[in-house]
Amino acid sequence: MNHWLIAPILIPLLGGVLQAFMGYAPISLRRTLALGTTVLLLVSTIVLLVMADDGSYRLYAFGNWEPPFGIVLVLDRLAALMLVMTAVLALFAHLFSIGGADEGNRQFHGLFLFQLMGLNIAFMTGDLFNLFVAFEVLLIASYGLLMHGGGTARTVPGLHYVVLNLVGSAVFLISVGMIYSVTGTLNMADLAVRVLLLSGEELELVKAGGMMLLVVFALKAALLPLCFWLPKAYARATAPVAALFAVMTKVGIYAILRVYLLIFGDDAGALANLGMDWLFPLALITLTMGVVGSLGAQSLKTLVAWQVIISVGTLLAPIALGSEEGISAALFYLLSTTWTVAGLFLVAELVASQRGSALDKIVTAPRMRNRTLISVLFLIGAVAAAGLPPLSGFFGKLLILNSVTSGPEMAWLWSVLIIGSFFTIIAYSRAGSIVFWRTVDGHIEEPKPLGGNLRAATGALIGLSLVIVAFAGPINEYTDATAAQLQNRAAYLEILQTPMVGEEN
Amino acid sequence: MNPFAEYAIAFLLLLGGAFTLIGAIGLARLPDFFTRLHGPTKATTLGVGAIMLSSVIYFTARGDGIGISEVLITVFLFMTAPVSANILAKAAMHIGVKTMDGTEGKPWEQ
Amino acid sequence: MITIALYITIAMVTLAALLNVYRLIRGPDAPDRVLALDTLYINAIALIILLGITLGTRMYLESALLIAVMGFVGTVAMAKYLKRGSVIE
Amino acid sequence: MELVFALVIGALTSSGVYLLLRARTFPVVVGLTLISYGVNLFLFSSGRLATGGQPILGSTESYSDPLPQALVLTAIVIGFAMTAFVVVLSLRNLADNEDDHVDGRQGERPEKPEQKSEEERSQ
Amino acid sequence: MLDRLSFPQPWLSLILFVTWQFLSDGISGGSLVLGLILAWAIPQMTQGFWPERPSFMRFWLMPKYLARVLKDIVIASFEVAALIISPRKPRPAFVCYPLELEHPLAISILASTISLTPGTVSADVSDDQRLLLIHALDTEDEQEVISTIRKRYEQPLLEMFK
Amino acid sequence: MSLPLVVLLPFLGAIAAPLFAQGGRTAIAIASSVPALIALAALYPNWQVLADGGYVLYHQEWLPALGISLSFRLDGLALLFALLILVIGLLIILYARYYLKPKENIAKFYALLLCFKGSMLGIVMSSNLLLMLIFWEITSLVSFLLISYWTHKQDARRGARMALAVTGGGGLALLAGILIIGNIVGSFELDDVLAAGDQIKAHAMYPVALTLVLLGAFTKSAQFPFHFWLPHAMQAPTPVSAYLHSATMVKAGVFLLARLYPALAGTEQWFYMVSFTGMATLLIGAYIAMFKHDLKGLLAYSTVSHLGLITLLFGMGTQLAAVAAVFHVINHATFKASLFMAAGIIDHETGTRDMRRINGLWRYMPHTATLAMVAASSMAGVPLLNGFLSKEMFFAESLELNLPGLWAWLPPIVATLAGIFAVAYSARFIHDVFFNGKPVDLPVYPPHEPPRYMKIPVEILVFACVMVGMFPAISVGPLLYSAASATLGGDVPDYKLAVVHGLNLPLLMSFVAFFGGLLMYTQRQRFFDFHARFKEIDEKAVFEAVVSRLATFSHDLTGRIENGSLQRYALLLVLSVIAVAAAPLMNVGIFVGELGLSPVDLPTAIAAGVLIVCALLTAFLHRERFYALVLLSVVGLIVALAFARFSAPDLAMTQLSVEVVTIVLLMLALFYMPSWTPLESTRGQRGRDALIALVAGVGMTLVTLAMLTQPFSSISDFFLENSKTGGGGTNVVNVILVDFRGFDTLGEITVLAIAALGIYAMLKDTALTPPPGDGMGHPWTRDAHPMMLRQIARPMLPLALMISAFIFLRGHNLPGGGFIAGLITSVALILQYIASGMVWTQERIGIKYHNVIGLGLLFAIIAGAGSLAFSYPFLTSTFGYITWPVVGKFEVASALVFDLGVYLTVIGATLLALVSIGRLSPHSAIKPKKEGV
Ligand code: NA
Ligand code: NA
Repeated sequence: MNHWLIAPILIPLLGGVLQAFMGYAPISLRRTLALGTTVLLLVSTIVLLVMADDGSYRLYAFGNWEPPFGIVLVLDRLAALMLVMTAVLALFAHLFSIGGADEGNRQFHGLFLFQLMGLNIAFMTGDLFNLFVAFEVLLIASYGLLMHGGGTARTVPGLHYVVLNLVGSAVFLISVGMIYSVTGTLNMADLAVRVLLLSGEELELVKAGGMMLLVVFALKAALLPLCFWLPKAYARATAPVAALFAVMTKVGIYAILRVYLLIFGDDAGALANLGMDWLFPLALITLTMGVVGSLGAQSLKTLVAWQVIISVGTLLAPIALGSEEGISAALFYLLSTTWTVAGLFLVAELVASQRGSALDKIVTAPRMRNRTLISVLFLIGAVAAAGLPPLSGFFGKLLILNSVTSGPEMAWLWSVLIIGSFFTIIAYSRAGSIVFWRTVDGHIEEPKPLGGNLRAATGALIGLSLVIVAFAGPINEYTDATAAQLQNRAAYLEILQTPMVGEEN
Repeated sequence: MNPFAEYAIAFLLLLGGAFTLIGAIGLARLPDFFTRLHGPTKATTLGVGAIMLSSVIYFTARGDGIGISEVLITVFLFMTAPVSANILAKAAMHIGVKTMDGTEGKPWEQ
Repeated sequence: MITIALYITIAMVTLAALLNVYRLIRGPDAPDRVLALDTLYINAIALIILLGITLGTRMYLESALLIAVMGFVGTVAMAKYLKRGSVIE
Repeated sequence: MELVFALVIGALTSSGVYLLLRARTFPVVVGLTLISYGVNLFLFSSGRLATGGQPILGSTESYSDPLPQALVLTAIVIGFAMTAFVVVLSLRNLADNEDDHVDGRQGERPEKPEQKSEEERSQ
Repeated sequence: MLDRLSFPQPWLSLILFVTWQFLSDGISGGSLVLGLILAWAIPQMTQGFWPERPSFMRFWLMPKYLARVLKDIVIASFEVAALIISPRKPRPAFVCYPLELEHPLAISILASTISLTPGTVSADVSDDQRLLLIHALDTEDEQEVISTIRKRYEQPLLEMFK
Repeated sequence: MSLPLVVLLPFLGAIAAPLFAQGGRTAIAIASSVPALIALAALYPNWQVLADGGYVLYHQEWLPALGISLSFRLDGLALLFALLILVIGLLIILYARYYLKPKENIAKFYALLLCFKGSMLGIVMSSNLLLMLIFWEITSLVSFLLISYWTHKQDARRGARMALAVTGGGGLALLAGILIIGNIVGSFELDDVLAAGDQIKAHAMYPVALTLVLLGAFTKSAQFPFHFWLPHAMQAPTPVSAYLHSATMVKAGVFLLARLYPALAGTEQWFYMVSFTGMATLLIGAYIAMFKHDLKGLLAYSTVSHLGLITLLFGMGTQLAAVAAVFHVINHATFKASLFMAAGIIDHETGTRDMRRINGLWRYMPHTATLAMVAASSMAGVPLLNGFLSKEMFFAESLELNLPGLWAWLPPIVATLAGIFAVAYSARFIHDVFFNGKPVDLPVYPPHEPPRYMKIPVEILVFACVMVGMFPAISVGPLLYSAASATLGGDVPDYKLAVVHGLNLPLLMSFVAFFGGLLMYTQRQRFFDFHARFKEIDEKAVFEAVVSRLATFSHDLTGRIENGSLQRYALLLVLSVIAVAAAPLMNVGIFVGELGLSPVDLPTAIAAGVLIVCALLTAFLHRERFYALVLLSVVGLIVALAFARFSAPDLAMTQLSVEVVTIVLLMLALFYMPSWTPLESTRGQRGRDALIALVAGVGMTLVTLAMLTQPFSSISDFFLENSKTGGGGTNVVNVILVDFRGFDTLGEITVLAIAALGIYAMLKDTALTPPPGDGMGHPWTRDAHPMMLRQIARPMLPLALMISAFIFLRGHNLPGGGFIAGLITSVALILQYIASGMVWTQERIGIKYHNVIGLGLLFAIIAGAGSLAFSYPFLTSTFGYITWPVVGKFEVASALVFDLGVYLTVIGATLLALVSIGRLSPHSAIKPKKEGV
């Protein structure tokens, strides 16, 4: 068994525990150790990515108990992609936080690392209940992070976020109960095998459970009508937290990809493509809602928060259609949009830090400091987010457009995506020109200097949209291979045959 | 099972049940909070104590070894019931719950 | 004989619990409700013990012990809340 | 037995959902607690109901399904952590907004007044 | 150094040790060793939580006292039961009982005894710990209540906590 | 390799040019010219291939999945445009060197200009439609930045946004069109697309694709009704207007028409859409141009009109018309760019562009005036100038259109009418600016000639106008031929480039236009009066109003939907769950499955009844909060009893302990909250909520019933079989928790730990004012720690610790374990806090709960990681039996260490959470330390 597989979980866990012990250590030490942990995590995920690229499934059986009895981690291309994407994002968000956002609360780094741990478990686990536990780990850490930073603005949205997710968790457990009560198992691969044997009432129970699970994932993913907790919560979170949260909705999307392709995929007999007919129209409406929200946004952070919703709709539409090309396209776009949105949250924070009391509001204010740098970063981010050439967002959207070939779905997806892009351009150009160009005379009190950390972190995340373009070919090859792997259910099921340690030969 | 044990068990069970019920009747029937306080503090405690004892005898008689947990529970109940009553009485006096007509003396100001 | 006595006892304790619930709902004051709850906890101990005797197992004795401990702490906390407001200060 | 158990879960769900839809933090928290009781019982019962079948080896002849019990134990503890957090969050809400609404009637500083300086209206 | 290895509350340790033997499934080498460890370790950890331990106490008087209380509980329980069931209205009274005991633990034991014995509940102890407020369920004569308590319970306790 | 280099060079230049900013404006101008010079040199060797009717292709795979390749193609058409872009670009660089003021950021200007140049070259040289689209959209973006170069000017910003919205939006339509074409053809390579013209035109999606492509072309080339952005883009610095809005970017649209001509043209749809759009634009642009007082405004509408002319020519669908269109592209670029530059000079020298103030400049700047007048004459279509030639061809083609009936008259009439207008506004440009009396109140007075070098670009362009006008065949013949050939896909019709083709109908039309125009100009006041009767629409204001309305509308709509009410969000969530679960559940006919119902015993039924009653009462009486808590406790207690009743002793114990901690927690919180909830909801709301709650409850009941009565088998037999042999314990639930599914447990204690740390962090600087007394008007009692309670709490702690130890140690084999033991210890300590207070207890505990939590997690991790040393997976447990003297045989299990971790974490987390709340109390002497960095 390959012990690298637990590295992305153990590294942040140990880092987090260390932080819990070090509450009263000097901040420089805590920062160094925390950042070191994130770097180590990134290294480990890259190792996993390289391993996963051979296209095989790797299994890690906790306690050396074979599946379906014990909990297993499964590494495949999709998991590796999510891990690396998250680790890269985390590294820069973390770097940004060291610019001062981590002050005022000794638990920040610990919570940050625990959140990564939860995310990584979610991406790797092959067990339905363990996925619930992973969700809880990442959620509870996110609750803490969301409230980080003092002030009263984030309390109410935080409360909404927490309560809704608690209900979501309850629904998750009910779904697990329904599914277990019929299939008697929790391992995803085993479930995929067992759902084929169902009929009658049992089938309907699993169907209902599966649909409720979809609601849970849709809540995490912020799919309409379950998306309204997001904009205010994200807009008011501390910038590096908001940046990290860019990946949170993606967990829901990941879960839909993983669970629905494996258990309720094309080959699932009576349960094939469960719920996908709901998902497609909702995704398009979500996208539309996101565009409306971004047009009406009155601060940059709110604008970016609605961009998260736009991304969700954009991602789930092709996933709902379920073609291999569509999934590959969605994965490509996923990578792009996650980093871009995160970068834009950081840009918005830079704006807020340099504009005195106007913060990041889309209003006229005295000319901000460091305008050139920040406006260039915003421009790049906005172009990538709106999906204009030549940045990564364009290629993502292009892949998505290209992945549907005919029929009414194509008409709908194209119209909504393209018209949505148009209005997004309007929203960004309006916001950008007001914030960066339209100035009045006035004095801004000396802002905090833009530290190297802040510049580097923001620049790097925004710059990733260029990197993605530069490596668009290889990345697309990878996502193609990932989509193909995801569609090949039979290969995943072979993990059930993996020998345990001591059983080889 | 030893018939003597059986009789003891049955007797203790019924005694415990009766006391528990009487305590509950007291709680339900008596006219004010302070009189109601008497029911649970002893009748119920005693009733549960009797049932515990029957359990001890039952399992001991079955040869499952000496059951001490029940004794521990009983001791614990006897230790805590007066404190519960005390602190509840204090709360009641604080709130100023009404005493029944004809009560001699007065509760203290809290 | 034990079985009959057991059933009668269970019936009595269950009835007692019902009476406790009656008092709990009836009130009229908060201390009455807490008192009823406390009594209900003690009745629950009896029920668990009776369950253990019925099933012939001692697996549930520790649950009874825990009810005793937890019921007490719960009652104390509630009573303290009623007169002091802050349970831990 | 099954019907009684099902009714219990239904009642817990109903009460919980009703409270969840109230306008203040406290009933919402109580509602969440009720829901989680219901959910725990439900998950527990996914291994079916058994009397005297505690999964302690040697204590009985046939055992009830131990897995849902372990899951529920995990769920209870996680639920406790979550409840604690949400309780504290509602305290924070109380501290920050001086009342405990969650229905949007307060706590939100209105964003409207700042609209005036929009570019479009400046002329 | 050796202080740290001692048993700060020997009686407590003893009680813990004995209880442990009962809790364990029969007395064995393992239970003895473990009991000893716990009987030593737990008081070590918790001694700070029991600062006002009685410095002197005649423990051997305790069983006699307990027996008397138990007897009273059983006998008087029937009286109360009868009262509860009978349709007669009780004649309750609040009685102020002047305490002679001084040690808080002793007062607590007395108050508990009063509560456990039927017909009376200790409702409160005054701030200066000189007075005990007792609620009597059904009495005509307050003085009788006071003198009974004094004689049957407080005197033995005064003996014990001398 | 030279083709991608040509496109890439300007971008490299854009990066490099600013590096020369130190060297002054001339240095940076020279540096910025280098890419174009190299590019010209690089293009030169290809000329022979093109002249022979061939083309040069460069192909490099990029994203095969998308069909995007790095394909470049140099043919006549591309060369023609590339030359325009490069040559005029060079002139613009020179011109801008003098145009921009010294304090303005010329580096940024040149960098953007070079970016624009590169992307424009990309459009014309791409041989892959998607690649072209990428460049297409970059030109929109860069032009956005160029138009708003003077960011402090509101009009510039607005004009830029409008241009971006229209051209960028058109680009998106074009994208869709290209994708459809690509789908039809199966390739985005230009060669394939051009070769598949018939296939495309026959396809059902052709009309859609055509419409979308034309949307792209028309928006970019400012065709009616999308023409409005162009005049407002004139807020850009004049070099930008001259370059983007006359010579290059607006030509991208007509370039696209030319490029895709073989693939899309030749159908009725093409004809009607393109030619009528062109006609409308031609006429409307020319008409409006007459009334513009702004010099650049006049030129802008003139440009619109000329673009309409070119479009109309492409729309006609005849080969000759296409040739004329290509020819007019060249001519218009030369005269219009020079006119813009002249206008810029005038603006520069007089400080205004208002023709009502600018008069009689001939006296002040005769040199510039001469150049402008020649160029304007070309614009008017005066013979011997290049504008005349293509216009004649246009007139001729307008007569050739085969429209039915009287409609056949329409094109020539429109053409002539537009010609009249063109002459009129050209005359105005000449007369009104250079003659017509004296200047009125010029901001800069007196004006004089601009710097020498600023005029050179104008001179060159005007020279080109004249050369082409007089010697068309020599000067532009080969270039036009190869461009036309590339446009038409090979077969170029016979056409003659001559100054005059003899007396014919087109010449007559020219005459009519010329004198009609002059006449019109002399009668201008009437027309002005006539025109003034119509209210002029300010498109920019409309656009801004629309965007602003859109923003406000969106904001209001968003605010109405996302109204900040948890009730609504929760309602949506609950309804979603009900909705998705309903359909499958409807299919379940009978909810009682195969197993049927088993009998219920009386105590269970009564307990269930009590639970149900209390649960419902909690909901209905929730406004009395303390009462609700008491009821909740009953529910919790019965749930615990249910666990015991149905064979789950571990769960019963866990539930009991968690329950009491939860209640304590709720009471801690309730202290600060109102003890009553006022009635705020309406009867209707409550009814609705009750109904939804009922549906949810009934649903859960049915699901539970269906579930409980289905036969069942699970993986649990494995656990029962292996618990003792593989996990070393007989309490299967505990073995699952610490061994089979230990990873869940690790996650779970992590959750607990994080929750506690989060709570601590959240509360550390929270200040709450508790009410002075309970809700009924009683002040709080002074007696915080009743004596009896304190006395009982003392012995309780050691006792509870022993019970904890007992429960902990037996947990692997009997009900119990780390969780429950941890909770018992916690509750015992909580009792100390309740009985004796925060300060007292904290002093005696003396450990930081953070460290307890950390230690707990660490134990769990270490227990799990031990197996790694033996290369077994994480959390592989081991156990063994050891025999010691006295002690005897006992079991040692690594799972016990894991459980110890659980135990510690539970204690640390529970207490940290509760103590964090307790510290808020005003009575607590332990105040959170203000946390620094
Ligand atoms: Na004039
Ligand atoms: Na093992």
